[in-house]
Amino acid sequence: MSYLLRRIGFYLFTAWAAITINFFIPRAIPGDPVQSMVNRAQGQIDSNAIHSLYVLFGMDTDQSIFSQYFEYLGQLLRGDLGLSFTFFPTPVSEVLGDSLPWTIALVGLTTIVSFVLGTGLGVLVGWRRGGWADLVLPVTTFLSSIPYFWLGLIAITLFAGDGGAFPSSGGYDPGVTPSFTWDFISSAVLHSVLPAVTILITSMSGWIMSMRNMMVTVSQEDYITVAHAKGLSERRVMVSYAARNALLPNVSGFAMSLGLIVGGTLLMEIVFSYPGVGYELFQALGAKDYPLMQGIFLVITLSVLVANLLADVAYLALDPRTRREG
Amino acid sequence: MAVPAADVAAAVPVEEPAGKRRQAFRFLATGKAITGLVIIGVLVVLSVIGEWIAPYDPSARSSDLLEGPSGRHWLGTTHLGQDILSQLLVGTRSVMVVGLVSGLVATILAVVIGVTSGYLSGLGGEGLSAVSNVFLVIPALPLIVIIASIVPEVSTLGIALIIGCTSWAWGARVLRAQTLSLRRRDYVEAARATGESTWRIIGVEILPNLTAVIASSFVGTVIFAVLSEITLAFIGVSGGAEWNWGTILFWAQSQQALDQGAWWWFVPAGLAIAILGTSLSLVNFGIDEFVNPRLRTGGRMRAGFTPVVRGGDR
Amino acid sequence: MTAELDAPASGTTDDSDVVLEAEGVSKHFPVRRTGRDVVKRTTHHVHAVDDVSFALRRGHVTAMVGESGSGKSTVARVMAQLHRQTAGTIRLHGEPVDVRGGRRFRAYCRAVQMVFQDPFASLNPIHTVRYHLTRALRIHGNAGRTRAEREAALEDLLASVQLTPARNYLDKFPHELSGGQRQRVAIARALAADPEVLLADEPVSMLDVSIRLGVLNLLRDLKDRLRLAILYITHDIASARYFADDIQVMYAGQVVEGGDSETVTQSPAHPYTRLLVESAPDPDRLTGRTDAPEDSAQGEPPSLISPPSGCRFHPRCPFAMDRCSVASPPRLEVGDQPGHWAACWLFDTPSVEAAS
Amino acid sequence: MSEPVLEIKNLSVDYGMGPDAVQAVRDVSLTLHRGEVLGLAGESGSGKSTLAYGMTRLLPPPGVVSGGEVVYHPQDGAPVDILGLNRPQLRKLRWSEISIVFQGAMNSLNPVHKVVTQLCDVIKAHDKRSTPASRRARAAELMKLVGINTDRLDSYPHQLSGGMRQRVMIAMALALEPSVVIMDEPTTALDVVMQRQILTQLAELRERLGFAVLFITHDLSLLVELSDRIAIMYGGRIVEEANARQLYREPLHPYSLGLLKSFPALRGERRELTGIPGSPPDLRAMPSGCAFHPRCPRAFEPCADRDPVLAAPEDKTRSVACWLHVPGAGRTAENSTSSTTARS
Amino acid sequence: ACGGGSSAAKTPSNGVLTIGMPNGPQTNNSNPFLESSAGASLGYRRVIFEPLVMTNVVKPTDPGKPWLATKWEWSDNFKKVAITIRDGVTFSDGQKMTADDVAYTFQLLKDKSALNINSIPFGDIAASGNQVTLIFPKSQYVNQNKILNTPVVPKHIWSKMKDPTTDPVKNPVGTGPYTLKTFTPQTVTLVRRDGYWQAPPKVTELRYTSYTDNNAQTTALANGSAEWSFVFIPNYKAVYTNKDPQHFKLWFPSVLAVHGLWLNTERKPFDNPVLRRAMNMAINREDVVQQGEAGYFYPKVDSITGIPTPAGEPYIADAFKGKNATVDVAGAKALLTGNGFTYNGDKLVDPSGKPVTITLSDPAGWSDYQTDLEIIKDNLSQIGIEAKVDKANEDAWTTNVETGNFQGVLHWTNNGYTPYDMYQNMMDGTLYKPVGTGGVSGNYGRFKNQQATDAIARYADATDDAGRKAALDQVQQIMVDQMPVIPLMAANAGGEYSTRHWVGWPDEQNPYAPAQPTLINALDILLHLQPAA
Ligand SMILES: Nc1ncnc2c1ncn2[C@@H]1O[C@H](COP(=O)(O)OP(=O)(O)OP(=O)(O)O)[C@@H](O)[C@H]1O
Ligand SMILES: Nc1ncnc2c1ncn2[C@@H]1O[C@H](COP(=O)(O)OP(=O)(O)OP(=O)(O)O)[C@@H](O)[C@H]1O
Ligand SMILES: [Mg+2]
Ligand SMILES: [Mg+2]
Ligand code: NI
Repeated sequence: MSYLLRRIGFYLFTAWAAITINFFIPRAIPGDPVQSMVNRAQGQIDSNAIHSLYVLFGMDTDQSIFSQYFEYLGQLLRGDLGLSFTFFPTPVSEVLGDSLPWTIALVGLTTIVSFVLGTGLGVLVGWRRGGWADLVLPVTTFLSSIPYFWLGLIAITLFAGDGGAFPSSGGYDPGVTPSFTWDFISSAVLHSVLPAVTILITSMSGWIMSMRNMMVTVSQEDYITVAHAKGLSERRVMVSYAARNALLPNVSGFAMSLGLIVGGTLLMEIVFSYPGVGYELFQALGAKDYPLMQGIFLVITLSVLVANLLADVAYLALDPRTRREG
Repeated sequence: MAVPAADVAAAVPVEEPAGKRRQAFRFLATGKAITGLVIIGVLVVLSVIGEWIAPYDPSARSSDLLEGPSGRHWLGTTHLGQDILSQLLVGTRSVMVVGLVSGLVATILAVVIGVTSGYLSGLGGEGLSAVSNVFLVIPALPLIVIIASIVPEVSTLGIALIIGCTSWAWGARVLRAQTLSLRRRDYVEAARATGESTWRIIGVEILPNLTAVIASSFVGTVIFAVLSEITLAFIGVSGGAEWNWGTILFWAQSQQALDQGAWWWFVPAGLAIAILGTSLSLVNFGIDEFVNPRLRTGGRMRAGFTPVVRGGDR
Repeated sequence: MTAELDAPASGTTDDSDVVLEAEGVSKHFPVRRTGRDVVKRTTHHVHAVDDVSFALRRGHVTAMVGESGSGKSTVARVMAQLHRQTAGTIRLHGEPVDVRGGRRFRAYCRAVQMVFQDPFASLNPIHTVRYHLTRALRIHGNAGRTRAEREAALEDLLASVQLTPARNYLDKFPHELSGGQRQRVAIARALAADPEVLLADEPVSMLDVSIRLGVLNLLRDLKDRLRLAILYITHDIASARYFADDIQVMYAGQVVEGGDSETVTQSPAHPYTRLLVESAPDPDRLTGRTDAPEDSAQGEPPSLISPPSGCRFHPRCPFAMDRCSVASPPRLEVGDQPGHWAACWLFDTPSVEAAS
Repeated sequence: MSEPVLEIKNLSVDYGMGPDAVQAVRDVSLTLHRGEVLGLAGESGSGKSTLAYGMTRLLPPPGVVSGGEVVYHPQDGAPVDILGLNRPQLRKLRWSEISIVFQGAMNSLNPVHKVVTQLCDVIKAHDKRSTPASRRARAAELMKLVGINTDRLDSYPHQLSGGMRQRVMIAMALALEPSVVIMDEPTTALDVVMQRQILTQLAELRERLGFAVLFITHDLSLLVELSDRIAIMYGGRIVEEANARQLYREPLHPYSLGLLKSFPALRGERRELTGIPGSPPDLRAMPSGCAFHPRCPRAFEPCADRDPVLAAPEDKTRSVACWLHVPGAGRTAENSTSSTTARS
Repeated sequence: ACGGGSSAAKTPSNGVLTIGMPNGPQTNNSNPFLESSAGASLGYRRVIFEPLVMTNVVKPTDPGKPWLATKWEWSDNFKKVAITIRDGVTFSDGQKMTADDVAYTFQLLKDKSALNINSIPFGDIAASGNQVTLIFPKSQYVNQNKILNTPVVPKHIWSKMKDPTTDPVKNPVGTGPYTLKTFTPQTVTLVRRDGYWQAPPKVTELRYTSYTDNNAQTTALANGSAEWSFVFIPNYKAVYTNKDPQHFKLWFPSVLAVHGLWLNTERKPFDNPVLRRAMNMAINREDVVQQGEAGYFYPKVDSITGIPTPAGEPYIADAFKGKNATVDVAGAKALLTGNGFTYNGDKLVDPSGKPVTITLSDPAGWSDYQTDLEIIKDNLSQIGIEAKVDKANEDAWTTNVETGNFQGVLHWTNNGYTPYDMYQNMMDGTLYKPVGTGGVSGNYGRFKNQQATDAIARYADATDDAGRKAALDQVQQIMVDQMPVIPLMAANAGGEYSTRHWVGWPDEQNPYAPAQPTLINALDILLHLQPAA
């Protein structure tokens, strides 16, 4: 058990390190939130407003970056993420609350589907090395190397243009309000089709390729021959013997991508005007919205770490040899 | 008498490695790998000579505003009358540099850190794995933005290095996990017992057995790096003065080329990127045979069902 | 008269000859806890090796025979410092060794080499025979200065394990070799290091008798010429008799009998050893397979997770007494030959006398 | 002797195809009778494992069966040529009819599944009606059969000792009570007590179920005790085949004789062991004629240029491939070798 | 309804007007004083909180329309204003609006400098009866409209807030004709309320949608799911108006602010006004506006004074009336060679013998500016100046502009009801800080000219029109002579709108308000809208 305790200790340390880095990194960017805000308005905000904005954001007093840092840590311990600048004075937690569910639902679901489909295909492709299945990989890599926005925009042009079947932007119809009504859910689902499909298409090949490569390696092992000797059905050999052993790298990849879900997929959200976290992060970055950035980073950090811890545990469960004994 | 014997001993194996090498490079003979290598070769050549064979200066304006493909402009022009084919050709270099350099940097870092942290037990291993966790959560995009804004002019190589240095953690985690399962294998223990140094065990005993993972993660990182560069250019975070496929797409998108019907502006660059990715995945097919001796002779045979070639002419 | 021998003693040869020594070595492996265990806060262990002591001497072959799963390989691994012992000390030249890798571990390897039991797993599938051997030569500086010297060294190595012509094997990958051929490559690799101590874990089990003989003769020659100390783990008692000077018999994680090889095989003392020797197939007996000494082979091997109390053999022992299930017997001298001992209450003469 | 279950006729197995193929098994014919134990011994690298895997078509690439027939006679039904079966047919046959214990037991077990899972796997694959509980019970029974404490059911392969893994494989081979069990050096890591115990069990089971065993080992004393007949392989061929006792008492082939002279005895005098001088043949460049002739103390003039065929010398129950036992060899050998000269 | 397939795009929405802005997801925040609020970003704060007076930036010299104030009287020195509050106005919660509320609003701005966006120096604030009197320490001539545009908030609600600067005002209560119905990050819906003090608008429901970027917004406009917006559309004809030429309109009138090429006037040889003037003569404004700004977004500035027309027509000095900037490469070259510059082949060489080069930079993502710079680069090469376009990182660029660390940038000026704001932003010496020092809010080019500084100050403080005119004329003269910034195009206050369902929009012929949905005039426009026949 001390093993697990030590792991948790390391994870706490990592979390602290990441939080610290994420505090200082944004502040290393030249400029400040007020400048960016004025800048991005390109003349729509008067330069006279600059002073009032400094006052508004509480940046008129000189506070050393370290005292800010400790203040931030204190805030974190109290569970307070601060107020966003871009959406001043909306609390960061509220901004996150608005955007996270969208991202998690769409990206989470597609990540899982893409992992399952990709891994499954990878198993087949690896198992039938040299056959027709080898074509699957170049085709999917072709698709996944296509820049996401490119595919997304083409998809919009083809399927969402005049007379297209799908909406081109947003998470739901402007007319409906988020609630558990059929109207809302159906519109949300309809709006997620194009983004989901494009994400799937572009993200699957990674899973396929890593799974295929591992399958090819594993299928040379003696226990596969033995499994054949046992007269097990081809499917069982493929799944329970070859794939089961080949799965490990993909599992850790999957855990990581689960952790990164909350980071959203920036381009998807931009291209499809999807109300998710990725776009929020992008905006925060442009606006030097430190609290929002930190909030998003924090969520990413925590979820990546948790996912990683899970991956570690899954690994122990999946591959008994990784257990450190003695 | 002993002299000739030693001579023979020395003479015979000299040609052996040559033969071995020939065998090792047999993977090139597979059609897919060849196709991939040829495409990559062409792209590399283009990235060197693109500047010279481009028919126009990619930035030069002309009076042919937003024209479709024609004899004069094979891939049409932009809203400023710039020749898109030239932009594509000149832009190849930056994409290739970023893709390959950051792919290499990230893969090397991932391999070194991932495998080491998996192999070493105790504080060293845990520490390295904590480092990769931290890097995993450090968001690459903001970091690139920051570095781009601190350093006055980021070159393509700079971008490549930044992407490379921020995108290795994923591969490192995967490799670490796989290493954990390899580190107690008998042959690793045997190498240890033979007295191999830790570095050699990691580098020569464990690493080659991870090639499958490394290959896919290399291909993945290259694609990721190229896409990152293009994304950065596309969202207008880093421009650099140099042309790359992303800049083309940035202009196309900011001028809403697709809505304007100017597909020639938008489509080629995207396809070019996809072709680069595909060629890498084709090369990937050759890689497993290259490293896994058991696959070299296998051809299309599959385990479990030895073929019967009765009376085959031998 | 009784003589409780001090571990790791056994008599005649003087202590300066001892190269590698195990003293009270134990190795326990944790068993994965089930949900119930977690609740009960208990941890189970496989008691693979318990309190094992013996010494390897220069120019001496010590054979280790014993039950399958009794911890022979584990002892070898612990002595090679691939596993860290749970308790006890390993001494090399009288110095306790504590090498957790790095330079010191390498120095240790120079002196102590190991041949793994499973040649199917202990050769790296992606390296050729040439690579495996060259590395072993290189690490320990035996590769010579020139390429020709190295090639000659490689050929010598392969020839010594009867893999000739060498060029046929040098560039083969392990999967292209038969089991016996792999085993010989593994032996050659260990020999390439030119060690002082060789821990050979069933090194010849997959070799046909003629080649086996060749390899054993080679080892014997090395031991005589280079004063190599060898730990020879085997199930082939006949070959142990033929090849080894001493024999240690292991049962359920413990050494239960030790002594001169001829003595142990010809007049085994411990009931388990007797069982072992009797069970050995012997074509000369020509009694047909139905008969055999199966009556005494009753009972199943002990669990090492919860080993039997007292003497671990008592549940199967035809001579078991009450005390056998209570107290575990110390090493007791068996009268016939000096240095022959057994851990069995049967040889506790004074207590038998006192009881009577 | 009872009827045959497995007939191997002129089986040849190659590694690789085309010009650089290595012929590891040449023209081997063997018959396994129902309920019999056939011992297969021979030089290390002589092709025993290749033969075993080749005839079950389990040889991994680049192995190729390049000729011959392997006829299996089911208990009821027509004989089938295993080499002519397609995948599903082969799969049905495997394990339920012919099971095999591989030489490398560590690599034969799937490292990520518990031992019990792998045992249950085969039962499940061939017995659809079994329940998880019944399977586990059977697995426990099998483990007991091979002398492993049932508290090891839930161990992973890497947690077992070499011998335990071998025993697990043996248990698995017996799980479905097949007609033919092929065992490739199954007891190398077993102590003799355990070995005897298992072999006794095997013998009992064989008596009860009547399966045949092809037992590959180097332990001649074991073979003599255990098997009915013994075949000796050398350089990819069977060089001698005889009743176990006969072979032990009176080996005909010089190689067999050499083998018997090389193994140490446990009891009696420590006798001098002579071994066989010379080194094993090179598969790529087999000596012409009898493969053993360069090492043969009794080689004479026909040995170097003509291949002896495996034939019965004087009595019917044994056969040997050696010119020494061909009456009038050297003078009238032409006719007897004509059948094999086609091969180069 | 956002896709072409969705219903709302095609069928007239009974009483609904859809408005879009390309500003990304919003958070529930309707604080009218905060530029960061959704209300500001989408513009709906304008229909909830009403100003005292409705002024029109497009016709800056027109008097404002009385709105919540019926009358306002400035003292001669513009240090005091007396405002008469309209009677019978109620907040949407039913409470009456009184002078107290107005006084409270001003007091709030005075107390909380965070909310005082225009940095108005408030003095005494007093309410009596239906009158509110404000006293200022200095003349507020240039700020008068900004003061009168102040939105009025209900005292009874705001005075109970813990901190009005950090209150998201999720339930905004104002005097406007609409109230907030639902809020989602993507869409904000407002409905018409009863009891509005004047004739209620015909539009019963306003639906503000926030799109993540210009493309999405354009698509929405083009397929009719957004009917009113303010967004840059490249090649607007192909992408937008041609989709429904009859109904899809846009109108981008100029306001009194310019976008121009700012030069660092302290850096040699650009400290030489002759060079700056010559550059001005070389730049082809027509190309810049046509190719870079799609021909409409930022209207061309013609007057050599830089004052955008027609909005600024009345302010142009008589001497410069009708004097327009034209491309004159030969003239520019002549001007240069006549003033110590020489040519070395094609290359321009400054009097000290160095070739003239310039780096033009703007953030990489600002595609229209980037296009403009490409054109300017080309133009400058005509007179032998070798220009380089640097696609800078936005943050680095911002800092560089702030600290004067640049050679040439495209940048904007402030915006106001008189040219004062833009000129002051360009030339006011009181804003000067040496290169390397940040914290400036204008005069990025480090222009140092005492006469200009004085003239600007005189304009703001003058107590009569004559004094103001004299001061402004002088500023214009300095501008033409010195050209600290090369004005290229005017800022706009425009918008795209569809006449499919609603008519009555402002346009060239009827410029009663700027067409931008986020300005105070949005409310005025809504009151003008009628359902299409
Ligand atoms: N993939 C391969 N390619 C080439 N040669 C091979 C390959 N696999 C095995 N061989 C060769 O075939 C011969 C027969 O091997 P096999 O494993 O059948 O021997 P064996 O009789 O089982 O020996 P052992 O008793 O040592 O296990 C060996 O000489 C071996 O080197
Ligand atoms: N990594 C491990 N985890 C748990 N138990 C282990 C591990 N390695 C070995 N054991 C157990 O330790 C005991 C001794 O194993 P060891 O391999 O030393 O036996 P052995 O004497 O070499 O047997 P054999 O002759 O069969 O090879 C066995 O019961 C085995 O199951
Ligand atoms: Mg062992
Ligand atoms: Mg074999
Ligand atoms: Ni314990």
